Amino acid sequence: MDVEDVLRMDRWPHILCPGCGNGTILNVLARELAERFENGDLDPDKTVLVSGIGCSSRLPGYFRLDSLHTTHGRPLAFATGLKTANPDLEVIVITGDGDAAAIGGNHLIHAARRNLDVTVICANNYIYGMTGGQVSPTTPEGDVSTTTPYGNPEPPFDLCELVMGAGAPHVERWTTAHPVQLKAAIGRALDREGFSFIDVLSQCPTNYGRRNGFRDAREMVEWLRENTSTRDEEGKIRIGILRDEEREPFHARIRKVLEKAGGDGD
Amino acid sequence: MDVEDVLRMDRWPHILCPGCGNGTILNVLARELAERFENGDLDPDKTVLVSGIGCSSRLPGYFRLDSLHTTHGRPLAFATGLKTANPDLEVIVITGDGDAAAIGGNHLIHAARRNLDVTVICANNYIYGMTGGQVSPTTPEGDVSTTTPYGNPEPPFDLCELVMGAGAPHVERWTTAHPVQLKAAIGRALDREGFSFIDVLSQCPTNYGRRNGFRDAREMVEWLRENTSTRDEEGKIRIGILRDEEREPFHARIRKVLEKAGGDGD
Amino acid sequence: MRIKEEFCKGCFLCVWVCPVDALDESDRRNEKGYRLPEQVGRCTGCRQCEMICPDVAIEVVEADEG
Amino acid sequence: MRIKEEFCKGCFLCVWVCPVDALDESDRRNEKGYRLPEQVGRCTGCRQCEMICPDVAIEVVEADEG
Amino acid sequence: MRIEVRIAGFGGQGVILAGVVLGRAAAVYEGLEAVQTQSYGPEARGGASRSDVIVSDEEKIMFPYVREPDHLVVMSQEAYDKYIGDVKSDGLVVYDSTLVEPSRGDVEHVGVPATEKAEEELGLRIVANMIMLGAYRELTDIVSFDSLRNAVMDSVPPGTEETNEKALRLGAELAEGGAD
Amino acid sequence: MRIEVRIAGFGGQGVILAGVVLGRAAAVYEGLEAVQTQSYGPEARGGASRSDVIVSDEEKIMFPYVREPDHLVVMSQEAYDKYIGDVKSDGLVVYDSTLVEPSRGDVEHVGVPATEKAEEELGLRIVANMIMLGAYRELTDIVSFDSLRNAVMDSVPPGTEETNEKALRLGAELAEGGAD
Amino acid sequence: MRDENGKVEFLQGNEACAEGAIAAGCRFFAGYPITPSTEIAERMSARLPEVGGVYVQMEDEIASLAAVIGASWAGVKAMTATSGPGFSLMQEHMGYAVMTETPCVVVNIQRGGPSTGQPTKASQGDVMQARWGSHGDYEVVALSPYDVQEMFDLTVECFNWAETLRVPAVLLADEVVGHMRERVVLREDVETVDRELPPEGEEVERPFPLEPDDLVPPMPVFGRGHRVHVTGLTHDERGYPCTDDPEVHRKLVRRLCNKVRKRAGEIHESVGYDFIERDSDIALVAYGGCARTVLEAAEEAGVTVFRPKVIHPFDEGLVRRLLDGYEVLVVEMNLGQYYEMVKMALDPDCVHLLGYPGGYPPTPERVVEEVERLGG
Amino acid sequence: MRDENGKVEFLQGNEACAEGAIAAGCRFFAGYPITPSTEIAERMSARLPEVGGVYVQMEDEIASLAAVIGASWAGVKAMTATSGPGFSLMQEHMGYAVMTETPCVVVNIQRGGPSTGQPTKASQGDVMQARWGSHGDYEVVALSPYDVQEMFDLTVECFNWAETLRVPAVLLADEVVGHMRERVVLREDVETVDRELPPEGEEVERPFPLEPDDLVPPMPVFGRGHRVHVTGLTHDERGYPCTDDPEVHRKLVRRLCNKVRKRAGEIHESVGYDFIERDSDIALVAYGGCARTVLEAAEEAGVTVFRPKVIHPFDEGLVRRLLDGYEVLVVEMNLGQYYEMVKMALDPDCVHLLGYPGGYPPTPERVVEEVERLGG
Ligand SMILES: Cc1ncc(C[n+]2csc(CCOP(=O)(O)OP(=O)(O)O)c2C)c(N)n1
Ligand SMILES: Cc1ncc(C[n+]2csc(CCOP(=O)(O)OP(=O)(O)O)c2C)c(N)n1
Ligand code: SF4
Ligand code: SF4
Ligand code: SF4
Ligand code: SF4
Repeated sequence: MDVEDVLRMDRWPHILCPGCGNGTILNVLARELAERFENGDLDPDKTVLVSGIGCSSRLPGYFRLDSLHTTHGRPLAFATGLKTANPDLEVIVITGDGDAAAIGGNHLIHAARRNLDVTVICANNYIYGMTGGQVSPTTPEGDVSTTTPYGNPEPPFDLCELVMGAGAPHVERWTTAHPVQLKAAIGRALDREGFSFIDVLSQCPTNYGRRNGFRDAREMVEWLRENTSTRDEEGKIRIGILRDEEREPFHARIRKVLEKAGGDGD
Repeated sequence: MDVEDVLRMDRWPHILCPGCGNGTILNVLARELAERFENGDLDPDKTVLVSGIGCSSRLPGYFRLDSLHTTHGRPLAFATGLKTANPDLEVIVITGDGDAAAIGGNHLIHAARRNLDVTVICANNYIYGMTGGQVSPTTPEGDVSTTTPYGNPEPPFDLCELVMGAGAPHVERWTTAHPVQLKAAIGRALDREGFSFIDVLSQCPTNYGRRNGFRDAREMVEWLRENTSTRDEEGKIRIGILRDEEREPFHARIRKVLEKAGGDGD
Repeated sequence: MRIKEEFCKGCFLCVWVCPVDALDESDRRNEKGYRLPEQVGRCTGCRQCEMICPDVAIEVVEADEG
Repeated sequence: MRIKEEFCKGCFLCVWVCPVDALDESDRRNEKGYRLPEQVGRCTGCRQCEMICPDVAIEVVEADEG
Repeated sequence: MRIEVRIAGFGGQGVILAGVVLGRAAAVYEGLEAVQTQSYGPEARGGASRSDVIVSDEEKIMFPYVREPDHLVVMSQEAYDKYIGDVKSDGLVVYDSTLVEPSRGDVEHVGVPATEKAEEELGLRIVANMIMLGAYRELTDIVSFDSLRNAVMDSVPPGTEETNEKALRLGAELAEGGAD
Repeated sequence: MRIEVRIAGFGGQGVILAGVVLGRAAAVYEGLEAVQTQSYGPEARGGASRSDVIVSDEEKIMFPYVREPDHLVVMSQEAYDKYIGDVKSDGLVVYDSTLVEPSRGDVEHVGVPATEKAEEELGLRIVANMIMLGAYRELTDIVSFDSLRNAVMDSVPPGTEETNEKALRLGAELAEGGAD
Repeated sequence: MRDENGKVEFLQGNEACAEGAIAAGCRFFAGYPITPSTEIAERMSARLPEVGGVYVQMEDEIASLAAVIGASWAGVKAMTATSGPGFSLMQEHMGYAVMTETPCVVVNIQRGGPSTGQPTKASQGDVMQARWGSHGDYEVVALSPYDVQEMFDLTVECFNWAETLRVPAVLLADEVVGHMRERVVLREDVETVDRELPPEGEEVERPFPLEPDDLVPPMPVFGRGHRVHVTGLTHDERGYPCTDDPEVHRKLVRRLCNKVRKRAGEIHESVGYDFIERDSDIALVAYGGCARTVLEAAEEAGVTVFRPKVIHPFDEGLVRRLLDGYEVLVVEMNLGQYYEMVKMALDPDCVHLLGYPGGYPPTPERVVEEVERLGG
Repeated sequence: MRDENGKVEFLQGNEACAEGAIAAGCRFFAGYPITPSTEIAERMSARLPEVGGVYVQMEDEIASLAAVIGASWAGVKAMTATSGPGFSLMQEHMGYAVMTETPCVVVNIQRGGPSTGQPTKASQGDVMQARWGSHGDYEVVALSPYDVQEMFDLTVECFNWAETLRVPAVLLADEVVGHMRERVVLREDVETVDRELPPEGEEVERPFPLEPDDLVPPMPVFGRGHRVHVTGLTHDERGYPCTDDPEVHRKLVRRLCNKVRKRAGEIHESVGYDFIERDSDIALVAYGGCARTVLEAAEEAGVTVFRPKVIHPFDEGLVRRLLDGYEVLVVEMNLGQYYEMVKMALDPDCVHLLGYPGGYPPTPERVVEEVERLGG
């Protein structure tokens, strides 16, 4: 199966800006899925994408799969219904830093706590892209956005720390400068039963780069490559596998309740 | 100043059930405040209480102070407005596990991230007391509530881990079986500038104890004393000071923005 | 030791917390029908009962014999 | 190496990522006015350009000389 | 026939259950019209608790709330003091004589030492409500004994059926002797 | 007088700013009625961008949207193709001749090599919009040069005033020679 | 006990509602506790696992309705239950369910508002909110039961209309009926309606047609090969976002409204209403728990009475047919909401209100007094 | 440039709104970005720090209105701004602001709904939501500007009425006026109203009186020694929760509604409206961005036109006085919302609708066509 078979090419070119990191994520995900569909590791009819609202959340609409483009911040709540109502579905949630961690922070931590069996890909571009570049809960201190003209006064979240604090068993961080590793990470996430969170540091050249001294997307991925490391290095952002544990997923826990109540149909 | 001067004794007896842990928290807080008002460490006219909805959230109404009993889950959002609009106020937020961590989880982690200068006292009784005993995000796995008649299938939050993951600088855990230590912890929280979180393990004899094998409130505090430890002990819940760092509080950060913009009036 | 009887709800957390067993359950009830605690031994004035009482119904006046 | 020119938006992430500098900016523009990349050197077939392209506009057919 | 009954007492005495059982006996086992309501509210914790039942053999009961009870079954002094004034004159008041001291004149009072007997004879204070219910039924015949027993069996935790039935019967016996 | 102007081009060329400056010149410095609108939407990213201005010396402009522009100032082929059909017949079309190849017959076309000259003479491609604006003003006298310059000074980043004024003047010069 | 139609029980309205849902085929419940609706969640948490269904207690009401909508797209009949404050929080997702045409049932056991208000007391203060609470133009179905049996029956109707019309259906009950106990037959003969499905394994070409404007299209289900994209943005027939074309928006919103509005009469006839005509100049109008008072008062005062069960869509034609010429007195446990709709249908000068917030319905005597004041 | 009243600018409606807020004394803004209102937040983030005010971007809209209410109790004039989906999320706190009598301003730049709908396009779909979106009975003030100057002026009016009445006031604008640019005078002569305060340092004995029912009590402020307890529960005069007494609830809710309702006429007179009487049988009604079309069309068709600026509280008396006897055509960018209110006031058969969702107002020609169809 070709990547073009996984995508709704009738909608190309997509709405993302030139050099948008969300596009790389789309690309990498499409290739990982195409491979798995090809191998028979995954059934395209059972694979569903769920997103909130934002540029990143537009991705599901470009996949020739069942996809639910929901409301801002709530994709994990919708996914909880989809996955528990039909545990046969492979559910992938695509979200942004604003979607997942601003308005959607509560659903993020609760899905992590419950160990909902979904793969969450968070396109973390430090900004609200869709609405034109306002500060986000991951914008670095001091950075300029349309709502922090004097520099961002707020300390940002480390999203991986956050979901680990909430109990997430499988947590990785990569960047759009690491497409190969990102693809492998998505593969691992699909393999894991339970809540997998991938924080993908990404670039919004239009609304973040411009205002913070980056001339174009290339400078931004260059920065991401230079300022991240898979080891703990002074002054660098840690990327890689940050936690990889096994815990019983939520739908299996619900299944046990049914067994106790005699409603499991066996 | 006597404890009775701090309280609205015209509203006594209060609505809490016999042996309710929320009552002990009320008592301890009232005494700590009375002492500070007496010493002049704190001005009662500038000390305000904010809460959400729940049995625990009824506490502010019993204090003879300015108090805001808000909506379920949102006290920290209201407190953000109060404290940033008037940084001279000493803001104490009283909340429950349902209020803070179910519906209010997002405001909790964002207030922690911003390092809002408030003291959060979370009465964590593992249950929704006010509504009659439904499962909460801190209910231990397997426990019975009115909505988990077959035992709770969900893993609970460790609230301290959660707020530390979100960036909280000052985090402690105590129980209602430790009133003396709890009082000291509240004192430390009031002394710290920035976000202080005190997770108070507490008892709801009416709606949690009854259904989970506790005959009365005494058995519950006994359990809390026996199953907690200020050291890392196998099989025991860790209590004590879990983090105590210094970081610039949110209102000071906002002040700097004003200075940059020339709106600080100096 | 003063128990504000009208506020007491008979939970006996005071009895539980007292490190020297100076308090015990009594058979007396208040107007609402709650059973009341009573002092039965020497109080060291540690004030733990005062602080744990969910109804702010105890005042430790001074350490005394009961 | 095939560039679907109608989809390319001229971001040149492909040029950036290529470990062997097989790609470079060209002066050609597509219909929308975006400048296009072009192959200028030997391609090892590592497919990194294919994967990083935000517009899924590159297909690495096989490693070749360009 | 249309009878308004209020069962009242202290939180924890099982007065809500008593009302539900009575309503169930009437509605499910006697084919009567019956509505049960109760008061909800934060103030109900531990304080006075009440369960209201309207039973009728006529048409559907529309307005569902009890205004002037024909009968009051009462298990605490606080509840007695609170509700005694509402009872219709010449109404019937069945009270737990272990806990209640009656005062009003123009109603019929029947005392039943339910709590005392529950402890003494059944060793289980919390079945006092069933004793009261058994007594009340005996005095009014509002539903048949069998209907009441069936309703109790539907409503109590498995394993406690026997004690509860005993309590009902004990109540009936106490009532026979009891009018004062 | 009531004139509908559409300024259109490629995202990033500053067509929105050009419209705002024109409206500002009219409304603030000439005391004319003026309304500026633009199209918002996800499709605006990088694609065609447009800024519409209505200027009037009569009463308040009520319906605020441009339907049939009297004038089109256009800086990309895509925008030209998209909007040329809307222009009133006998309308005026001022186009950036570096980027646009005109095609329609029944309108007046004036080509201005704005992008080329911006790069060549001012070394700054992004002031092409000001060149176009200067040319457009020169051709229509819709506002005075001073008003336009004032509006530009209010709107551009500090430090860039001089270049922008130069661009306006350059546009005016190019327009004088330019009708084709 | 059983009667010919099913088990006879003596239940709270809230418990009957849960049983009605299960009888209607509901196999998913997501909720967040709130007085006075909590007994619904509690009973669902016990009952659903027995019948192979899923109960999830979510982190809040926003998430609850989201999960319900998610479950519905997984092909499962789904419900949530709440009261005032929770219903307010659900408003964004009410609109999302409308826009994505997701069948689901939302139970609102109305309590005293505004705000936290009177948590344990009855009200009918959310009648207008049920229709107007979310932004934009939309229509939903809302039914109001007046006794415990109707808590069961109208819950079934809610599911049926939700599935028929692909809309959120609101059981707009109140604390009076939610908390009272009465005899109820847990009917085993309920007629249930299931959404129409496209053929399995086929990609659906036009999942969201724009015309004709009263159409309810078959509903794709995730996991069956339909490969559908669902969005709350204005979308074209393919389901793709299309947010700039006025015609597409106009047609879509018209269809979403008209598929409900045009069937207002049919819904009223099928769900039913009470109309007791008496020789009088005055007609009383009431619904829900408050109607129990008013039916009693109408009999006593000898006046006509109309009790709708369907609150939305409002059927102007029916109300005119039944009530034109009367002096109409609307009695509700609010300051006048259904009243406003009646006023829109009739000569506004002939429509009067007894608005009765406070936590309890008025007594029949109070209503009779008001009838007398009107000259009845 | 300056004219006699202030600086002359050429701004977007949204920018003018922010300037109006600052002129009105607003010194706190909490918000969450959403198209097409975001420019308000953006300008506030730049301007407030210059004047010593606080801008906070919150984690969502629920938190935004919460923070605004918190700031208002700290004694600071406060505002938030949003659009459809965000306004839906604010509904619980609209009710809380009403119940606690907290002055605050909520700007809603209406976009196409329902749901995410048309994020960048104009609509007037939230007119009824502004009054009915939260549970329970309540009243708010909602004003609708039709040009950029009114975005400034009516924002000031919103603050003034919020402070006068201690209610949330909604600037119910639309994308048309939010995004268009026009000349605006940033008036420096604005009259501002500040809430009445109790004497500093005194405990307030009866912060929430129950009577008389149109009273607006002075507002305690936290930190000034008033020692007030504020709750969204039904409360007694002392401010303490009192959720079981029907009389207390009834009186409280009546007062909260009547303090606004009874002044509907005064608010309309003071804020103003356009009424252009022409010799015609037909009268047009429109407000907000859509009124620009309708005023033009009315002139062209030679018919009477009414443009309210106050949307809520609706003034039935005024509408009757002005429009009784006309065939009335309401033109709005929705499927009929203000229309329903007009219908309630007049003979419903004489009230007609041109409902025009889709993202843009109708053209004047389209309206004239409709007038002709009505026989005008
Ligand atoms: C309830 C609600 N609030 C606000 C918005 C506006 N909004 C749309 S996308 C967005 C932020 C998106 O940021 P992010 O998730 O980081 O995605 P990005 O666009 O950067 O990929 C916001 C605030 C909305 N649609 N709904
Ligand atoms: C929006 C909303 N949802 C639900 C409720 C109902 N409710 C009130 S208190 C509460 C839970 C309280 O639990 P917790 O915070 O743990 O406090 P506790 O009563 O146990 O002290 C709930 C669900 C509400 N008032 N508002
Ligand atoms: S605005 Fe930013 S995030 Fe959105 S498409 Fe453009 S580059 Fe990507
Ligand atoms: S229900 Fe539980 S938490 Fe609430 S007052 Fe009673 S014991 Fe305390
Ligand atoms: S990465 Fe893709 S879009 Fe960017 S220049 Fe290369 S081919 Fe074009
Ligand atoms: S596939 Fe070829 S062109 Fe592409 S990055 Fe690798 S070497 Fe370069």
